[in-house]
Amino acid sequence: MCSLLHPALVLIVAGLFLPLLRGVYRNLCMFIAPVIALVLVWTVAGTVDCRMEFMGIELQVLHLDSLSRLFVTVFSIMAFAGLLFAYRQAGTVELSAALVYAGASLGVCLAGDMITLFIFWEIMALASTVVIWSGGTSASAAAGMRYVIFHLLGGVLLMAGIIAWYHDTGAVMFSAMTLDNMATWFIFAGFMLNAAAPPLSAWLADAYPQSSCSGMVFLSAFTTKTAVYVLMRGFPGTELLIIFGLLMILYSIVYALLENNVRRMLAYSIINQSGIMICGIGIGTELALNGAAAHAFSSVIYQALLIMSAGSVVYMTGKRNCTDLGGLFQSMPVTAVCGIIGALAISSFPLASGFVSKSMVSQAGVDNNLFLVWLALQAASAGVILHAGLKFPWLVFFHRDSGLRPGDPPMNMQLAMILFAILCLFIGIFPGTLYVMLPYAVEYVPYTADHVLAQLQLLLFSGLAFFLMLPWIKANLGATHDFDWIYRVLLNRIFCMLHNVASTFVNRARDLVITMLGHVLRRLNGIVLSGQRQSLFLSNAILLSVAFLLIFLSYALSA
Amino acid sequence: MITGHLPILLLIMPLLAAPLCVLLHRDILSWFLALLVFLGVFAGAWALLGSVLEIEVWRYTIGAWESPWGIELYVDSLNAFVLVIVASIGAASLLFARQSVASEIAADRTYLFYSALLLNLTGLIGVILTGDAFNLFVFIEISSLSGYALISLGRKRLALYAAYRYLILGTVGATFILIGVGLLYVVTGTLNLQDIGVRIADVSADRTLATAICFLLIGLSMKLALFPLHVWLPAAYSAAPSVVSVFLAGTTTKVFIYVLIRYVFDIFGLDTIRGILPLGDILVLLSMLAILYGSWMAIVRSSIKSILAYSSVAQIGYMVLGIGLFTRTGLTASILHMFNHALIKSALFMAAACLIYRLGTDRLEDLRNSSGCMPWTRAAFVLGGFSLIGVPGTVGFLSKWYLLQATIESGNWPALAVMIIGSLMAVVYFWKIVEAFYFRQPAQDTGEKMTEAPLMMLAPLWLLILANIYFGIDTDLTLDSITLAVSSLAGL
Amino acid sequence: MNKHRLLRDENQGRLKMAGIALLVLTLVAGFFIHIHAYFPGTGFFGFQAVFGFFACAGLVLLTRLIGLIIKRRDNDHV
Amino acid sequence: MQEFAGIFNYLVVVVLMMIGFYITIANRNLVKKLIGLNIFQASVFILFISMGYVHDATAPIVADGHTAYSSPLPHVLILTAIVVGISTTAVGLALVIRIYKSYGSIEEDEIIEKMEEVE
Repeated sequence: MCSLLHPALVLIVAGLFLPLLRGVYRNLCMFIAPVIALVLVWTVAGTVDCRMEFMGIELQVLHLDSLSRLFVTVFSIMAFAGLLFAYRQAGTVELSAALVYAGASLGVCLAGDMITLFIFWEIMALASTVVIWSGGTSASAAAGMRYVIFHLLGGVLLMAGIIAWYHDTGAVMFSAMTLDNMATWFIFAGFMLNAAAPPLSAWLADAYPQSSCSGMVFLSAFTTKTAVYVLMRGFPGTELLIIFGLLMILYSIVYALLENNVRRMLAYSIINQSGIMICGIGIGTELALNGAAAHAFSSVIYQALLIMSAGSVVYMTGKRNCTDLGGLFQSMPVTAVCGIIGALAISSFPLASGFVSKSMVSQAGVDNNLFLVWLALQAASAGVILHAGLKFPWLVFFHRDSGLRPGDPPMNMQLAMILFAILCLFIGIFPGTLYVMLPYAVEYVPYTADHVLAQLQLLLFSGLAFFLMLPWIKANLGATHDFDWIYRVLLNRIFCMLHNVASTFVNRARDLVITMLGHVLRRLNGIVLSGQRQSLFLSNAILLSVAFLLIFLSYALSA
Repeated sequence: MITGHLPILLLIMPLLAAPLCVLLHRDILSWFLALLVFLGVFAGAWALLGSVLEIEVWRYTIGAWESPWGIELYVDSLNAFVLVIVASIGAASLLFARQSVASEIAADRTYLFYSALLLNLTGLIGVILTGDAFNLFVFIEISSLSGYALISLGRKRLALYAAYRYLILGTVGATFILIGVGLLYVVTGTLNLQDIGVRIADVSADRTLATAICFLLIGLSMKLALFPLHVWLPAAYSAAPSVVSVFLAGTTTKVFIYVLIRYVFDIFGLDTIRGILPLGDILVLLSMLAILYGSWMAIVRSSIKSILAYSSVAQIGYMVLGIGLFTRTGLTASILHMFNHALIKSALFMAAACLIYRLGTDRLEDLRNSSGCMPWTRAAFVLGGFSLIGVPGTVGFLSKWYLLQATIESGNWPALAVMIIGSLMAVVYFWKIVEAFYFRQPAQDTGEKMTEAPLMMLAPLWLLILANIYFGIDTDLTLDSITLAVSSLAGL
Repeated sequence: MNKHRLLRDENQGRLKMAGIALLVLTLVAGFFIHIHAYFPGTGFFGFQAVFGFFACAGLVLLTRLIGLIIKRRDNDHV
Repeated sequence: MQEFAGIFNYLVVVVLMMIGFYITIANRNLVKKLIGLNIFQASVFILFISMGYVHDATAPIVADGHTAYSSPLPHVLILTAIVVGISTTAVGLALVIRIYKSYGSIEEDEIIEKMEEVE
């Protein structure tokens, strides 16, 4: 048996029992679960393995090493802060689902084999769907539906891949793979869907903004980052990932720029940040992987901070479009400051957490002599200014005064934001605390005078471009087509068409069969059965004639 | 020794109880008798499985006439396992039946209902246990005739028409089987199934044999509702009384799939079949169509029982797909899915029955107006639905795993694609129901709060749901029996 | 109601001046701190600033073009 | 001619089978459908009986002067099958009566017209 209580189970069980508890016990159960998980993984040293058997296959349900410990840590912190942000405003169903969701993501990070991984993967998909549904509107119900179908598609692909892998190798242990056979391609596709890589990315911007203000905080953290984690374990150094990563960066910048809805814009920035990590995984050196891991850690935090800030604004004003907001810094100072800190972190401003993690990935690009990758990453840094980095705080908190004067959100929401704002700065100022948790030893030093200056020049002049071109940016704001157009509009049309064609065809075929049967009979014995061509019992006719057809066919074959 | 006669006891108990039910005439007494018999069969079936797992094959000769001259009951791990499915679902539905039946069928007729149900069980057990080809036909007709009567008792008058249609098609199917049996007799000169299996190897593939096999297979396909011979199923399942839907959905089609497996793998043998027609390809093709068509129709329908009925058409496709692959894993998957689907569908139909009991309707439109009530029933339905779409931790996951493994092993990519699409379509139709449960605002507030279904209905429902979860985690029992059954079949 | 300090006209001008001063400062600092050139052609004075500016401008223009194709009515998503 | 006599029964079976089958699936009248079904089943009975027939053979009772015996089994089976067929017809007719009572018609298209829901 296992020497360590499985941290994922702690959160999942807490989530399942939450609806049964009331008052202070409910809060206790909720907040203590992530703390227990954190304590569990940090009180044991080195690696831990637990095995059990299922379907006759030996599973490694728990495999704890430095990389999984890093992700468990950040997810536990995230779960704690997210619950703090949510617990008074969100319904029990949402909190309960969020705990299960967080627990399942821990389970994915601690899975030593792919079946365990898959099981938690599916639980994660379902729990996150419930979080989206907790948005409570009919739009969130519909978006949740599309979301769950997409993720179960990813799940089936992953499952098919795992089974094929098991069939080929006889093992299910989760280790690094190469993309050279069907099994790994299926697994890869399943992973990439959760990482929101285009063209399987539209679910993210479609579904996340439909969740509640607090729900999106959870959503932003777990699904894409667990995907990053599994890619890091399963496909480090796969060059295809560099291309996907760059594609994600560029694609998300364009869409985020076009977006007017604050939360949709931040949803695209999630894809943007994941793109950087996936680039790092694609480069695959120790420095790059360290960078990707570190970036995952810091981006969970600042991403959540930004979404908390935007969620607070939406929660207090009820408006979600940039063009309806503005000048809110006067009445929401805490939200504004926290939002700005988040924006600084995401644009990797020196002294904020993004700076110390993202530059590791850039440096890895330099070390491997990948000029275009380095250039694209620099451009991505600049491009972040155009959405989360400057567009979000500027249009929401400053710019034109919208006349709205909402106060700061309730205290628990403020506390959660302040906690994460402090974490962002803490990591940015003391990067060593993050670096010791990374899977490989770190020699990288982010704070050199020339690096800081280069970054400042890049960001400040990007900002200049932003202000100069602000009228052009605003002219673009509106809703946009994404890949979801394919399945929301195109597929729908195709299905309707097929349905019509098929029903016409079936009707014709039925008539034909009945008529033909009549002819056959007439020839056989001259009996004329008139006026019975259009029986309403037609459906039976076609299948019975199929039956006869099969018989005659077999006759002919055996003769 | 009574245990020495276990197989025949299982058959005789319900057969004798059926007329006894009529004599008892009181609804509560007849229910109680039927319940006792069903529980007895349940216990007997497990005991039989236990003993067969040890001695492998149990040939029970009736009247001490040695086979192949006398009629025998033939029990091995395959049909003992199928018997366990039928007996378990039967026991659960009888526990469940009392109140649901009382609310849907006139009090002066309930004793006839239980009598017919007992006859149906007799027929099914007979089909499972018999070792004689002609007896198989007779038992099929016993279960079918009582089945038509049971279905016709449904609340709406649609039930009558559905039962009539089922009667016509069912009889045609059974007659096809009869023709097949007759022609087999011509070729082999015996009616004992195992004996046919032995002698068929000496018969060169001639036209008569081919015709016999084709008639048998088509008759069976009609009985097990394989696309495109499924047309009787949706109307019959959705119009039947709720308890009948629960019972039939879990048993009838599974039994005929068992007969198909028995004939194809045990009696004909794959070599004979391959020499006559490309059965594997035909079955795979038809089951793929069944999956797509059934799922699509389930998406379009708008009442729960109808959705579940079409979903059954699709699920039958999954079972036949496993058979059609002609591999060990495929057959394992198929038998496993028989068991799992019985648990899933019966549980779902039970949940639907609970809703009908309280609300009087299962139309999604009406469910929306009553969202928020009956939380336990709805929760059970959601868990059952999870099992249907194959969420890990439920039996549905095991089915999905083995079916995917079977398709991947045999490298059948179209089937793999269809399975992936089919599983997504299952999510869609399942979600339609969940949405009606939880995510629609009531059109008008009726003010009255519906109470939860009575405990006597909830308990068996949750029993099945828990079984869904238990057998999804502890796989030893099911997989062990199935592995044994598969390895006992010839040709793999 | 009084305008917030930061929004008064006289302070608006000062903020703009401060911003421009900051930009100039970072550029001038480039004379004293040598920015390491990792790739040939990127080492000239103010490369990062120029790159940042034109990357952003390019992205905005690109978006403008793409936006013409993929934009739709505002509440299509709801 | 001998050849033809040998297969004459089977030809009749096929013709009857097709007639019965066609009536079952193509006729709109529920009672006539049952009649068709009966013809269909009758053809199968004839098939079985013909199978059991051996030219110049007698019943399987050992007696002098006979060397060929026909198998009694098919005939016995058909007795059972006839019983089954009658039961089916009985249930079917009972259903038709109930259908007539609640729909007021035994014509299929009229019934479908009156059906509340086709699901």
